[in-house]
Amino acid sequence: MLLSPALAISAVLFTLGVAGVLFRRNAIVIFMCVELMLNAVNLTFVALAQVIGVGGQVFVLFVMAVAAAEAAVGLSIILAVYRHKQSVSLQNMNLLKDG
Amino acid sequence: MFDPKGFFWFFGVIAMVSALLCITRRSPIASALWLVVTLFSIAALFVLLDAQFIAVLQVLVYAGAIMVLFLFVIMLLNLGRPGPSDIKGPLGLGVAVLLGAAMLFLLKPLGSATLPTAIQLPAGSVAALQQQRGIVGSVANPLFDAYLIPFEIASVLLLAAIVGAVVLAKRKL
Amino acid sequence: MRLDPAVSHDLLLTLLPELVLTGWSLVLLLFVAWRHQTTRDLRLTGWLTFVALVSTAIATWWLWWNRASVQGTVSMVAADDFRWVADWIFLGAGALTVLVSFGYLERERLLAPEYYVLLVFGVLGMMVMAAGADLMVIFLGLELMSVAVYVLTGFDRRRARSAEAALKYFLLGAFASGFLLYGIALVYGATGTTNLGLIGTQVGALEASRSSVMLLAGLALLIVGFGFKIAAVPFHMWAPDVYDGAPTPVTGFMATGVKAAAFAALFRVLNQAFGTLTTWHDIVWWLAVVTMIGGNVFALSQRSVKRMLAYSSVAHAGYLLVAVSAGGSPATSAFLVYAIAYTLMTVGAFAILQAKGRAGESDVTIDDLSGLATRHPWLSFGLAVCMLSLLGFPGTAGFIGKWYILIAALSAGQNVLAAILVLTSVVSAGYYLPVIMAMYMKPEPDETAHLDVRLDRWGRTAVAAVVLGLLLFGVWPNRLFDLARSAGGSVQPSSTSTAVSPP
Amino acid sequence: MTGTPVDLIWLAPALALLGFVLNGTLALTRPNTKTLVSVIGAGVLLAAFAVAVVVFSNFRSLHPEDPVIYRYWSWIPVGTLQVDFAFQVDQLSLVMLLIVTGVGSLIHLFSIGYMKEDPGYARYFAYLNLFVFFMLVLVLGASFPVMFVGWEGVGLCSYLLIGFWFTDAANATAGRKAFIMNRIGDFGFMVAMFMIFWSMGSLDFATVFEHAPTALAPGGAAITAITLFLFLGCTGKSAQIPLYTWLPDAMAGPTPVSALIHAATMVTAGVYLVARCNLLFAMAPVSSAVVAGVGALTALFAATIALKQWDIKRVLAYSTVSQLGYMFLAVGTGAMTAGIFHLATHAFFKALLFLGSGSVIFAMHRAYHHTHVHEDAQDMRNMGGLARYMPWTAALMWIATLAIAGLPPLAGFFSKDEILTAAHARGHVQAIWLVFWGFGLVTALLTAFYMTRLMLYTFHGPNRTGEAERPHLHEAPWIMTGPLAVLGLLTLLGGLLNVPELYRGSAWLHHWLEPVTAPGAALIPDVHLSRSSEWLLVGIAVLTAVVGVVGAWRLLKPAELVPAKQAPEERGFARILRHKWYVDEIYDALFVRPLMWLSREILWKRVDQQAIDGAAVNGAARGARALGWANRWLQTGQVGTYVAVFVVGVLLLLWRALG
Amino acid sequence: MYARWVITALLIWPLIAGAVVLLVPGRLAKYVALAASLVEFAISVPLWWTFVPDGGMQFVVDRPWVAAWGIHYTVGVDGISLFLVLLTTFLMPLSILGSWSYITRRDGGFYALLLVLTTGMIGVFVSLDLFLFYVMWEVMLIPMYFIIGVWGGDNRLYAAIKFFIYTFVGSLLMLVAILVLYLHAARATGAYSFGYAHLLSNAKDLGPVAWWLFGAFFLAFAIKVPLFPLHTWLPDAHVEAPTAGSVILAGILLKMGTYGFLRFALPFFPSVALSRTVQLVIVILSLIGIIYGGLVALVQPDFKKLIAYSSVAHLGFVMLGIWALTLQSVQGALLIMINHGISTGALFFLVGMIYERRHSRLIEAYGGIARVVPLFAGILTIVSLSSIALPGTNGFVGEFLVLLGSFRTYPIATVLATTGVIVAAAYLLTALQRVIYNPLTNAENEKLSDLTLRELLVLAPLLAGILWIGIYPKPFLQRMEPSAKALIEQLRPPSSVAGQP
Repeated sequence: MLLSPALAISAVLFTLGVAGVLFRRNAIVIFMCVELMLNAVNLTFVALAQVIGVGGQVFVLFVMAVAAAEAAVGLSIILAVYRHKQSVSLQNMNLLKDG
Repeated sequence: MFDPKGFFWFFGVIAMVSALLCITRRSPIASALWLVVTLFSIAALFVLLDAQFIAVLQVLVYAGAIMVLFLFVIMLLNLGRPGPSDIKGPLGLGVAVLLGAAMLFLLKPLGSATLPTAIQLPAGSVAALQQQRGIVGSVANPLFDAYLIPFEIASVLLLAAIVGAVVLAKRKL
Repeated sequence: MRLDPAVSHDLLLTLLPELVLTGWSLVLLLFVAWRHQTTRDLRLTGWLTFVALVSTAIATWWLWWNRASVQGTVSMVAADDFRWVADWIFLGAGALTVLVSFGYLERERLLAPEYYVLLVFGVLGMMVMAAGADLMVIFLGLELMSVAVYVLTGFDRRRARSAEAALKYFLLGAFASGFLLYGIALVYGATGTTNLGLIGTQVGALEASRSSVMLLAGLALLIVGFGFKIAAVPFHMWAPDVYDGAPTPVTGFMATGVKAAAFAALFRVLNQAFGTLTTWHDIVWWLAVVTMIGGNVFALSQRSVKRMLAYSSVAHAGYLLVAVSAGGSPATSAFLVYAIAYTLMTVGAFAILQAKGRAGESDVTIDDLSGLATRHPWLSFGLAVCMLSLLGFPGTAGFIGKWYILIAALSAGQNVLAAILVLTSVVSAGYYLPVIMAMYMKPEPDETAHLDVRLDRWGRTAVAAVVLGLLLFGVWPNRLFDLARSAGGSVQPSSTSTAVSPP
Repeated sequence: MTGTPVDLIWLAPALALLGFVLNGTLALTRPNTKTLVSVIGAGVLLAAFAVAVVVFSNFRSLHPEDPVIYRYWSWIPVGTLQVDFAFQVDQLSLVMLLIVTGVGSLIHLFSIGYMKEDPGYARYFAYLNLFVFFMLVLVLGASFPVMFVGWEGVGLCSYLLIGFWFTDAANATAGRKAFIMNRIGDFGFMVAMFMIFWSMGSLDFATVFEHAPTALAPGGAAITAITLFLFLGCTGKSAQIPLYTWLPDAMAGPTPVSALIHAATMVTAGVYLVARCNLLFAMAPVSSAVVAGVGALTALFAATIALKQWDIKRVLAYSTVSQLGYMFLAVGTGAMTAGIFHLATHAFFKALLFLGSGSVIFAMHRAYHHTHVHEDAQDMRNMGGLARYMPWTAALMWIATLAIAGLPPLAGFFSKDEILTAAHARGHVQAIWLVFWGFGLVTALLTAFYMTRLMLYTFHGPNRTGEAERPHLHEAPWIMTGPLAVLGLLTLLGGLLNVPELYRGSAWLHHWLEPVTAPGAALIPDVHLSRSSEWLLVGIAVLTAVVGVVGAWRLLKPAELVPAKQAPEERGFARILRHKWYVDEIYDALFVRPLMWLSREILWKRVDQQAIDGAAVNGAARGARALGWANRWLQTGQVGTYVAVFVVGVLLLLWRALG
Repeated sequence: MYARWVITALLIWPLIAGAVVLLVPGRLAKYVALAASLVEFAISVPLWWTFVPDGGMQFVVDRPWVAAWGIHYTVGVDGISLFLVLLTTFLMPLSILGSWSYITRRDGGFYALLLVLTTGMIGVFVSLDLFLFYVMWEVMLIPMYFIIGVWGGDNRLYAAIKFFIYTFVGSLLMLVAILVLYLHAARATGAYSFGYAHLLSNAKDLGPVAWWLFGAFFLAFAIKVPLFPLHTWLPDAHVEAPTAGSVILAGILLKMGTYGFLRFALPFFPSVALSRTVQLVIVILSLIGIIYGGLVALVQPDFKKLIAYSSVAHLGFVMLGIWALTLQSVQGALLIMINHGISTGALFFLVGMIYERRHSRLIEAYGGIARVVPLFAGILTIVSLSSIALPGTNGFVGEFLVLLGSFRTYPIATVLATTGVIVAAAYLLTALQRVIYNPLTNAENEKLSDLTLRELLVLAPLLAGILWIGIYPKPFLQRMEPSAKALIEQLRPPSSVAGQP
């Protein structure tokens, strides 16, 4: 049974993704960390699919589609922001705030 | 005898280590490349989990297409060298470690989770299905049957993403 | 009309509204590809969109009229009154957004007709979310909606604020999607399925044996995922910034449609899949409390009207979470009534705000509205009605909605929650009333202060419709109640019977 | 008793009310009218007096044992509380009716002359008529609440008339003080009414007195409380310790007002009330002792103050307080007739004294007015030798002085003597009354002394008014001296009302009042003094009076007085007396100032503004707003923060779900 | 026939009239509004004769509104609400006439709001459906909020929002309580209805929840009354409001609180309301109100604030009377509610009139003006005397009844409360002295003009009311008695009905 190690590894990967989002400032890298989180979830899906049925694998397919769509939109948003700020560091994203 | 568990842990550790490197490398390009390593390792894990088709897609779509897109944007924006503010200082590190550790702690029971026995699993395991329909077919067939609706929605989603990307990227508004 | 999803003809009928709208989106795409130069093209696209939304509403109405329902328990989409009513909310929000966008896009020189295409995709995503009877569909619907709204947020990309808002929304949205997805995966693992009905059966069976870590963690993460979209505290922090930066009609659309869709999905998921579980009531209880308190208290210190409205939308998410926490059919009905009222008043408020401000309206403070009533009595009246409705004042639809939520909470025995709801509503008077006070009770700073306040004909039409609707539903909510009641009853798990359900 | 002229009783107050309405209208519409106002003002009073006489004579001829009650309308009917607006005609109310309308008429006439030059002439008569109306309601009311209408109504008129010259802040303040002090008394009256109602089920005099002996245990706590609260009302209205301080200040009003309200009628209302409720007081021996004791103490205390006052009206005011003390000593002793008798004679001679002093002040004022000097027209140090200029006034006032001093055969002699005898007699049963008697005797001495002093300083010795003014000093017009003469006559003959059996008199008043006083008298120990001891007491009293008068005449040297402006400040004990034992100052320091300080500094500023409004209300608002402001530390626009908060939320949710 | 439409007409007519007032040109607004309010008054007057004092609800109209929820349009009056309705219709024309020259801008809006306010206030008094009651309770809030906020004094914004939020806190918790009652009744009977009678008969067996529900009602009503320490909105609102606003605020709005206690809080939760603890709390708070209100009024520099604090004191008497639950005290409380409307209303009119001339509400700005404006001074004196309950005026009858009745239930408290009459005399007479008496020092006051005919027209009916109720209150007491009796018998078993010695 590979389920338990798969779930464990995927939880670690997910946590690493979250930690990356927390740790980084570069929008692109943060986005990559989010992709890491999605992949961790994919691992869970696939591991579960092995036991439960093919539905999990199908879900992974859709996640990939979603990831692709998000990548397209996300990167163009990053481009749009870069045009304004010449930077993709979130530190510089401070036009919008309370006060 | 082939021991999937050993291999599984091997690739698993690679995935985790490279993921760690991915989030800690200063240079975005290094991060991206380490992420690619992670993705490859995960693809290997997929193979070990009887999802060969998904593994292939993982390599093609993720490691291939998506990551290339990332690298492309990084290069385009000339962000190859680490910026001064790419990673946070000790405070950020502390927060990340603390919260990450807490999350791991909370998710720990998942590592030992077993499937509830009460669940009546759908007939036939994945392996059996693959025997029956082939590796691709076992995933592809349901797409046009049980998962037709999500499949169509995904197509609209991609269409919307295209439109969105075009709108955002086009020169004139 | 019983529809069997296995039969393709029936399947198409089940998806009729979505198909109609998808079809329209393709038409629009073609039209946009052909005509995208002048403001006239923009206007034409807008009207086409309006027609598209209306015709979709009619299609929805047709299904409602024929009492369409899905045969069998296993289906990717549901066909019930809840879905139709929710669809009308999204379509209504979309249509109102179209009406107020005409003037805005032209004024801000956002001459890209793709705006409307994305709006349609957004509405479509919402409809999919409300229709989804499978986590997979709901997830995809959510992503479809999100992608469209991400882009709409950054649509005014010449303004740095708009782009920044889009980036924040996108990054945090994707991040939250990860949690949602993880939650789905865990629920899938715990129950072996992503179908809501089947999950419900499994959960019912599980409960007898033992609670599963996977299921509970999955549930929590699901709530996190939806909690982000509805801007529940502490997942709300994007909302003020993003609402602030987005073009104002988009903000209105986001505050109403996106929130309503996420709530619709949340209601369906929690009630149909986890109806027999009690854990989430407690989780949502806390979420509701902190959201109500947070949203209202944070809104108090805002000077910018737009940010104030953003926090106010957080607070309203809290009120709706009260209904979620209460659970059951009256709560679902209450949600629908509230969502309708909330959509009307929020769109109205943002529409009037956009008449006053320029370039995203970030800088319109409450004091800037001083003396508006003397120059623009009708606009002021409209905004006053919207504010009172947001406050939940009797005679407006906002009151009816709040009233229904209170009934739901109280009949579920959530007396404390109800008390917190009303007390935080009192706090909200502290920021809604200053708007009215500024308009009516403060003098105009100078003669020219409100010279450039202008709302075009269609914007005015939208505001008028909103105000009439608010007042009508406030005084005569009978039809609304009937509709909500039948719709509310339709998302219940078949296994459970509702203990106390008011008429 | 329908069908007899007694039915006309309503006419008396109605006439006074009519006068008020007409004069009030004139005051607002044509403030300068004089003649019409005089005709109305005095006319209604004379008419009311005529009514009173007619009613009295008819009543006398019928002489019913029970009071005659006229119910006009149902006033406050709630459940078992049925208060009718009803008048009660009986022997006691008729005596009061006659005094009020009779003396009132004379004072109204006097006022025509006294107030002639005043710009508020019409207003004055309106108030005066209104006062008479309320006074009549007070004495005629057939129940406690109706009496209370008059009770507070006269207080109101007193307030209005004291502050009649309101542009002087002191006058307005004096009026207010009078009203508030009276209100303290009224508080007692009200509480007494509540107790009476809940113990006897009614507030009508007739019913209450009928039920009292059965409903309440004599000497019990309930009846004692009721009577003590009633007496608190009396101390306010009748200026007894501790609420007497308003009366001397009330002299700020026009002098005829002092005569009518603050000497002859209103201030005696308390005596009337005790007499009316004689049964209740008789049932409560403790209360009776309190009444008598307070009366005796007030009599003595006020008399000491009167010794050193320079203001002619103030001397009279303290004298009034002192004499009212006598009356309370009488009614407290159970000698109701003596009390009422003294009330009547006091009405005559004190009205005479006040009007006489009014005449003097009038003359002084006119004299100063001619020379445009702003000297105090009421200070005796500015007078002296006035007998030369106004002989009539001097002579008449001498009669009154001797009467009040208690020299036979003037009115005051009989009444005062009766009181002292009664007190002494009661002393045979309860020794404390001997103390009261002693107080009374000393008071008599002091009274004779200070009254003689007043006369001496005012009318005799050298004149200190001033050279320029002297030619302008002369007697007042006949409209003023006329009433004085009538009052002088009454003072001379008033004693005839109730010549005791000791002098082979008929004790007419005593027998007349018997139907009213009998129930109470039955409960009081009846002590008969021997004829010899009665004579002895009379001898002591007369001797005291003579000693007082002669002592003053011999001791005081009017020739050594200097005008007020040059007068040195007194020293020692005289100074304490001059400053009225500093009672006003003590009250001020003990009650008024602390209360105002408490209200302003603590209740309003601390509690209301700071604690409730500041801390609680605005504090809550500010607190909420501050929380909102604090949010800006989180809502910094930094996605990193948002993510961190988000993750914390996720962890909490997970923990909640799994835990 | 009249009985069928009168209350509905009273509710709808002001709304129609208000709309018309908004539409006519601004300078005509006040005439139209005055006419409309007179019509309203005329409609209400026959209630006086047609009302049959039998203790029950009359002129009842019952129509479904949101039938599915058991929400009905149910209205009716009994001896308790009759006079409050009449007081409302009586004060409205006077308020409009009294605002004639005070309101100089946005006339139309002002008069329209006054008319809408009329509907809200009458609605509160006649509602026999708790949903309707709640709606009306809130509806009157908005016009008042605008009246204070738009036409008020310098600090009007603060006062307006304070007024609003204070009221809102209470009313929203009351809403929750109403809903709990509603659901409780529904659980017990299976019938969903907000009807007063339905909820009343099913408010039993609530257990400890009753305490919370009573608490919610208590808060809502106590704020409105206002009971110490929830009173601080009142001085601000009174001071800042324009004359008509103050008049209505004091005259009618405060009565909604005491009315609420009588109509809802007491009958619904008798076991809680009459428990020792609650009795103690209420009596103590009323006493504090009476004495504290009076003492604070004593030191107010602002005449309107003084009247405001005096209202706190007066309403303290009402609360004491209600809780004493004897026939005398309850009727007295009802009478004070009317009296206070008349007397305090008149006081506010008078202050408003002098304010129009001198633009100052400070007591020290005046002094000695009785000489310049004798008519004003005279009327002010009479009204003040009524306010300090001089016998012969209306104030006395009410306070006397309350105190007399309360003495049976709470003897010590009543004795303490009676000291309130001393304090009342102290603060009002002091103010009176400083305004109309004393030397006239301020030259500006020399030129004051006395009351005009219009102002006299405003005050004359109030003066007539003061004397009428003072001298012949029987018609009022008669009409209240059966309802008061019914209320008391409902709350206390007949064997121990107080008021029957």
